[in-house]
Amino acid sequence: MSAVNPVFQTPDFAPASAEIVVLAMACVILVADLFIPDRRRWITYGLCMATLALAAAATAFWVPGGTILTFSDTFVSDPLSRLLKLFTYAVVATVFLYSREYLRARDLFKGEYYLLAIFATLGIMVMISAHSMLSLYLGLELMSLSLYAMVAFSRDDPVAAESAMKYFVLGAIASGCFLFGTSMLYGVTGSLDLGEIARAVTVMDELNIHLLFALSFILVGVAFKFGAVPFHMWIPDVYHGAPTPVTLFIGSAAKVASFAMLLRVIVEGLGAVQESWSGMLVVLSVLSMGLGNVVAIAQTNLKRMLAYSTISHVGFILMGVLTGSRAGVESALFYTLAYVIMATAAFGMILLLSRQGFEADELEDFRGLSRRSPWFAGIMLVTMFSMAGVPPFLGFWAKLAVLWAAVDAGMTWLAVTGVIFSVIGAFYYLRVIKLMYFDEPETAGDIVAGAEFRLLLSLNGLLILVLGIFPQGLIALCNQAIAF
Amino acid sequence: MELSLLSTLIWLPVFGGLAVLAVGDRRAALSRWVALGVSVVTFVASVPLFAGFDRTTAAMQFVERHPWIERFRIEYYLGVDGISMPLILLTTFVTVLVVIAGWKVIRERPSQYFAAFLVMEGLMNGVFASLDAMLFYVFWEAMLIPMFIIIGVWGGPRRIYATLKFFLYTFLGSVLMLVALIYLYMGSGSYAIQDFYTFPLGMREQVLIFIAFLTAFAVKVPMWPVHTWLPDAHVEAPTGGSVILAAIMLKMGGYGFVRFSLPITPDASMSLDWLVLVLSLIAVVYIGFVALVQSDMKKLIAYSSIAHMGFVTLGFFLGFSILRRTGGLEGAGMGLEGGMVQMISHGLVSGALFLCVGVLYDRLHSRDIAAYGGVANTMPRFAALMVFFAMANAGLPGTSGFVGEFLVILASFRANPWFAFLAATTLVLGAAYTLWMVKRVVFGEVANDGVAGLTDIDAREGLVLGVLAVAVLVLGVWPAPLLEVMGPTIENLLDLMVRSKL
Amino acid sequence: MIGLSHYLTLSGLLFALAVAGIFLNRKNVILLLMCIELMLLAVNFNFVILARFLGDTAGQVFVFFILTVAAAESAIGLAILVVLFRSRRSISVRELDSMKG
Amino acid sequence: MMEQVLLAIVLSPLAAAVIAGLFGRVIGRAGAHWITILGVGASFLLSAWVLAGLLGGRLEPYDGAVYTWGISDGVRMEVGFLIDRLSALMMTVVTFVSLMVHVYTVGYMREDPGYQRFFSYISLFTFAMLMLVMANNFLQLFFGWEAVGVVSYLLIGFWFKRPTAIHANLKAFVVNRVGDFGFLLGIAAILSLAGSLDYAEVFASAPSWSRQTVEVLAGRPWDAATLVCVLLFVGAMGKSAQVPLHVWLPDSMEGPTPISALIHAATMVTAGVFMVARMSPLFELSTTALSVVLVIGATTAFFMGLLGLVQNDIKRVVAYSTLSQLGYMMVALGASAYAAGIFHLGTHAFFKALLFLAAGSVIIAMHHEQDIRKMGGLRRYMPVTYWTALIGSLALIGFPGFSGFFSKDAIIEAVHASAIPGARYAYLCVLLGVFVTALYTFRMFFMVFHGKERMDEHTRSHLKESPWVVTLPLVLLAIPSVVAGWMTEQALLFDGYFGSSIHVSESHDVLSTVGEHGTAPSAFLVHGLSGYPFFIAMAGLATAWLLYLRRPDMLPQATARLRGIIRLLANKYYFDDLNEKVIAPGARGLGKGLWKLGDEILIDGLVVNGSARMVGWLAGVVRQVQTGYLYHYAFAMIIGLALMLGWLLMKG
Amino acid sequence: MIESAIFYTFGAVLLGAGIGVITARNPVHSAMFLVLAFVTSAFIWMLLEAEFLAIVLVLVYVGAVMVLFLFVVMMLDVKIEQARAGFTRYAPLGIAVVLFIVAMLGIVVWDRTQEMNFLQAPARAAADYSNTEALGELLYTQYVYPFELAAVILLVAIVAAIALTMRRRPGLKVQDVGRQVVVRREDRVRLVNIESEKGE
Repeated sequence: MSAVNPVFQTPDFAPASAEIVVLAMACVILVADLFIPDRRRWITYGLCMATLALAAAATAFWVPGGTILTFSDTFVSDPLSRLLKLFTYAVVATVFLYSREYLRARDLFKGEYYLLAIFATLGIMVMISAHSMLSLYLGLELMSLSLYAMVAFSRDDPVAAESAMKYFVLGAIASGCFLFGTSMLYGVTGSLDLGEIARAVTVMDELNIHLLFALSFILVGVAFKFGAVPFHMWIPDVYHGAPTPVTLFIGSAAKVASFAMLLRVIVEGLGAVQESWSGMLVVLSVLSMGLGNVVAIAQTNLKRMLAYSTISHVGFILMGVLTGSRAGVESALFYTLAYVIMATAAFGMILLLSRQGFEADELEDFRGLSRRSPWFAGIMLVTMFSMAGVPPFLGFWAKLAVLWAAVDAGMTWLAVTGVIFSVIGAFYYLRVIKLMYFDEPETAGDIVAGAEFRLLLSLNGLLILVLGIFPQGLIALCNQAIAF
Repeated sequence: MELSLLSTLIWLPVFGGLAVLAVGDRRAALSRWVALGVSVVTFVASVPLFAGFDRTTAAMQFVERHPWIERFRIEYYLGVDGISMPLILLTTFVTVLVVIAGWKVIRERPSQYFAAFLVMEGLMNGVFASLDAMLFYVFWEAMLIPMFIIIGVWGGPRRIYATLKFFLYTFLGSVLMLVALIYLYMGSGSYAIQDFYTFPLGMREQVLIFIAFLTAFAVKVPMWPVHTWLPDAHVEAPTGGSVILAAIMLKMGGYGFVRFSLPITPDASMSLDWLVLVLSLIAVVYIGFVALVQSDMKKLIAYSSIAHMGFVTLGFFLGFSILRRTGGLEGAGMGLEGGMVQMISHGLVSGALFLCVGVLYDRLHSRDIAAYGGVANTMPRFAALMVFFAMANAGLPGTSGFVGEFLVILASFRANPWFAFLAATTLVLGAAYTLWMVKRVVFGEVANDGVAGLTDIDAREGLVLGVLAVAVLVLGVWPAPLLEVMGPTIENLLDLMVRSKL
Repeated sequence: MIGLSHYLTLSGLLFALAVAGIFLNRKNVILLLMCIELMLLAVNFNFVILARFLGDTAGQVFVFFILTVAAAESAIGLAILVVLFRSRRSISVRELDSMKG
Repeated sequence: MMEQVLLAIVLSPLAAAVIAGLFGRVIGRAGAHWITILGVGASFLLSAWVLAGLLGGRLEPYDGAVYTWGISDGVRMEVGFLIDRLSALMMTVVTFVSLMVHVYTVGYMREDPGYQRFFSYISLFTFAMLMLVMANNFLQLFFGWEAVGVVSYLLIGFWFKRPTAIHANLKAFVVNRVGDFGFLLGIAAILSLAGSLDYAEVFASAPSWSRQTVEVLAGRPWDAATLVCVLLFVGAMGKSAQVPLHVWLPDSMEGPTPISALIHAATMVTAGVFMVARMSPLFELSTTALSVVLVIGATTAFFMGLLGLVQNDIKRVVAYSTLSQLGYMMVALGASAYAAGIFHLGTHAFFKALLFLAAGSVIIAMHHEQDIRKMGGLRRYMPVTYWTALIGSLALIGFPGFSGFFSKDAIIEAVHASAIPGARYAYLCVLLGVFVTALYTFRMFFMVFHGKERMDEHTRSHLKESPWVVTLPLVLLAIPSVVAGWMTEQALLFDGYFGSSIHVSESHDVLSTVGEHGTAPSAFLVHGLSGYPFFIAMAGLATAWLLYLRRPDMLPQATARLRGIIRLLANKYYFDDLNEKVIAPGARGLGKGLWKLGDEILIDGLVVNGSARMVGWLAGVVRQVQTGYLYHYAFAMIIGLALMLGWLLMKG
Repeated sequence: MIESAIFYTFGAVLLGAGIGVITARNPVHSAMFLVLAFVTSAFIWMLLEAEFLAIVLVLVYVGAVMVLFLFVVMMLDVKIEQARAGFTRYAPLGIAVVLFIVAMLGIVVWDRTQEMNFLQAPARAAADYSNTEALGELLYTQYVYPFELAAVILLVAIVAAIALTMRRRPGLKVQDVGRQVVVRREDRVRLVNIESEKGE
């Protein structure tokens, strides 16, 4: 069949050094954890943190700059991937720190949890660096499978199991669709390599039916991971049912992966047929903004509310992407990063307030928080206003960037739709603030949390504020990361 | 980098507010003094703005310009002209009074209360000083946050409904402006407001942008029919909140019209001026009647605010009718100046009236007119001040309330005698609703035991109201300095208003 | 001669059947997992077909990986199923509705 | 020099008012009245000095700005003074009457707890009135105009515990505001036409713009001059209580009597007259406007006089007589006999202040009983009051030789001579008015001072003449009530006293017609004794004498005949009913309707809360889609996929 | 010809098995239908020159995965009698959607058969062509990175499956050799001081 006998050449490992580090460390943890008694589980935790630190060091110092393809072009290392990876490490580390006490209180503080999380992180990294449909798919599955398991990790919790099941089944369908689309794409372009796909579609007829066919199936997969309407149904249930640390992971780090996937396949791979997909994304974007914001209003569970809010934010991210312009992608990237920072803080607050045998995930649990803890109420206030897109917080700049891209692309009406939905959305964020500030507390329970948790959460909140006032650095980073 | 005057006026209160917050409720007394200190220092710091102001030019003064977000070409660009400078002074002035007014009254979380007001002061100064549209928008929106908290935490029984309504209403209004600003940036390549002035726009674009601006500013002013948040917000807000709301926040709508709508979309303003004029006149007449039947003092004053702000928008948009009718612009400047003076004056007068209601509320915990009667018997000094402010509210010559209305009515006659006719109904309606309230609250026999037990205002309250009274009087008797400051800017604005962009 | 269209139609129908199975089934989660397998089979079919018609082995490599992943997926899916069954004593799809709205 | 004097004239009462008002407790009661009396006294002396200077030629008329109030859009708005013979005369009259009232108040308000406040108010009023009179521009005119209104508001409601008083003051202010509404529009019209607010500039440019037309209604162009003058006159109607804006004046009698004398008889209510006279260069440009003035004035003069016939409150009788007399003044203005109007204003100021103060004196003696049916025979107890009241009454009815005679006769003659539309009606009204005036004046006079003593025993036992602070002003006012006419008639009416400050066009110059039969007071007297008015007045007096003194038994018979008319009069032509039962509730009803229906139901209910509810409802519905069932979720995905495919295939 | 015969025969069986999977009342039957589907697929894959994959499919799927399925079905002891309860109610809607998708496929197939056949199969490979070798070469050279990832995925599957399903029953007494070995004296022996009774 293949006339050429491929000669194995040792690939350039340097660009993938971070992945290698993570994988190696994962194996170390896997083995080491066996010999660590439950009392000393913090060692596992520490190893995980060390893994992330090493990976960060690898990404920052060992990975050469510029855009490098390696592993027969299935792996790419470019500024974008480095930014996203570094960001991912930070987010995952934050997630670990936030969830430690929660897990410990619920007897979930196990090596397997951390192992799965590290594997999921690896999956995210693979997706970020994917330059082939194959590596993208494998990264996706690596992450998804770990996440399915993590959702079900709280084994005695029927709700968690239920949400894991839903997540799994729907996720598998989405993967199926994605694969189906990939196969079609493979058929029309004759390659799995994203670079070659991009080259192939440039010369292709815009209305190539097979390409469009492939495109819509792939979009289903991407939209599912992102949680865009109507492929969002899993989000509320999974966010709600999963243990909060897992929700935090899904809501933060996994979003980065979804964004990377969107970017790699749709923008980089199929950028040439932007006209075909932007229309579809417009529909998804409007539906997501609308449904997310509207249904969130009816929620009483904070995790569920945040789930719907995620959906609405996805609508905004899509708004940036669908313009297909550099500014648009850049704004979507910025929005994603901003959203992840905000979501981390929001879920962090839930974790902060949760205690042994008590989940602080109902809206009512935030009642009167400003009396119990003015400082953290303030953090939550900042987060909520930021999510609502009120300046001077980070969320505002994210919205601004996206709207800018939309207007720039001549889609002012879309921008107007977006802002109107964001007004509707503001209502439920305000409701959280209302509960915290305007209502009297029902429980006088103190906040039990370690100093480093408090410190990091404070930093997280302050970051939203500080980046709100000085967003130029982050914006510039995003600008450099998107290089096409 | 040397911190210049405008930056000081913005950041001093903001950080002062944070400092007050840091002092905390446990050391309430200290937090009060810190708050007072910060507000007074800010006010003193704002005086050079007036003293050092060059009255002969329309150019921006005290300009500061640094790049902020280079990617979007957003700048930290501050400056004032004859329109914004008086508003900044008003802000710093009123904030001092609000701090003093809340001195003893606020027992619940005092440090947060004062902090909120100080932060808000900084943000409001920022709104007036921004010359970069996005910086403006940031301040504009950020301001909602402390106000949201103030109404929600220290407000009355229906505070939650009121504050949500307030926030969402204004938020809805302003997001459309955001899109418009972005659109303008696309064209002009900069967020500097003055660059927008010179950037040519087609008619359709102008109309859409104008409508976006109108939504934002009309809600803030508020104009009929998007005014219904105001009575609720005022009624539920604590006294200080009402004062700031009435005195400063409403002004931002008016300020927006002159800073954005008129110069940026002159042709759309010209062709849609009837809309603003009609809504303004409806506000004056319709709201006048509505105010007449209010049984809640704060609600009454809130409605009267709407009616008075109708004069502001009326004055601002008269120019085009004058141009059409007479072919010249004579009188248009008077309308603009009248609107501006009306804003300043309304800030003082309605602020004072809310403080008056606050004084009564602190004693009897009711804002219901029917709960009072014969207050003059037990609180003669207070009664005198309240009657004075009521008169100012009714537009009595010699008080500041007169100046703006007078100028606007004079100008509106040039535009169309019927405008003047409808606008002037405020003379009757304003007098009727204000004085009817005064009659029922202040005059008459002592109505009940509550009123019988009232004590007259103390030195603190007297100071606040007295200072306001003096300000109202001075502005009414001698508005020349204010008009002088505005003159060149208004002329420049007129020039921009009639320069077609098509 | 059997053309590409015949093959693709076959795999397409298989895919459609799998999809239909997923939402027609109200009762049994295991069946859902089976339908997913069916769906992956359809996908694999596609890759195999296209690999043949493209004369490119990469498609087959992909299938190889899909099979691997599918196995892993089944393992995890069944593990979740077991967890679910243990905590609920039921694997009825209809009863998986404790979260809604 | 002149400027400082003028400033001193206005500022000394102001300073006194501020001191008495803010530091009343510190300076005490005596301090308050001394300082205000000194302030107004100084003002009077300086005004008199200015007047004398102008008359004697030592001083030139003055027109200058004190300071610039503001410059807006190139229009200079200033505070400044225009002092000519007209304003100087008004200043003197105002400060004189005010001074008298100050002195009188010392006695009248002795017992009142608000003593200092009262002095502060009346002193403030003097300041405001002076500002009005001395203004050289419309801005300041309007300032004074409103300021006197406010002080009047404060003074009518001086006894703020009385429900009637605070009702009356609100009514007075609001009704006045209706007038001011027109006035302000008039000023706006002037500015838009003349481009200036300065009298001199406006008058100078008036001929050039007066023929312009202003399209008020589509297709109905108005003469600019007419529009301006009618609008200004609306202001005068409010302030000078002309029909139909007269309703506040009778009610204003709720205020203390000195106020009724000062404000509601002598000074403030004549502001309208003064203003029209001041605006003569404008009014002369519009015959239509003059006709309006004439007809309204005449209507007021006669019909308001009629109301005086059925009043039993001593102050109200005087109040209606004031209304009627204001009507006379307006008639004079309408007939272009501005000088006669001002002349009547002056004489009226003296004798009406006198009558009010006399009434006040009676009221003090009667222990604040104001119903004339409970009086009678007071002549014996209060000789000074009696005689001064008699003088006032005779002056009022225009008894030959008294001041009122000259002025009123001049007006009647002027109307007779006038040829503008409505003059005939006006002439009829003023003639009938003479009869009515005599009738109600002497009805009151006889019922108070003559006849049976109808008061109760307790009151009778305490009846005595008022103290000197009360009677002194009476006497001091009685003197000019007698002699003012003699002394000034010729100068004011015919010898061009007013010079350029009043402008009468050739065709309207009725006073010269009047003067044809002689301009000297004696000639006037002779002519008057032979004219209708005299006989009509005598007939009125005689009727009063007959009905109320000689044959009181005839009275019931007469009233029975005129039952219908009397009911109409007793209800004041139903003007109050119209206001209280139609207009005020109508406004409230409209307000309530707009509020409830417009704000609460339509805007808030339907749009604001409606959309919020709508979103909430939508949220509730859409969340139903999230059933929790896996197959529905999958189904949604499949539908999404199907739609995407369908859409693509449409495109493809 | 023979190719067509094989294709149509096995294609029909495949679809039939697919229908069987989704309609069978008993999960065990479904599983068996699925096995059938896999096996027939393997035949067709042979036709497509994917011998290695065909074999892997049978070995891995039928041999391992389906056994796993059956194992779980048996273990969980699912009540089969109600297995189809809600089927009919939603069937119309479901069928409609399926028909929609099929219709679209149909449009593509019938309208655009030409377009569909955008690829022409190259000639069959020579007899000495080894599919396994070709795959193997690619796998270990060009696709070494995905290959490693696949390994990780399998590792994850192992970890996850163990973490989720392995558990100690609460009441079960297990012998923990490690602990027995490291036990110290203090853990087992408690020295108790008993006060002697002090007389009456």
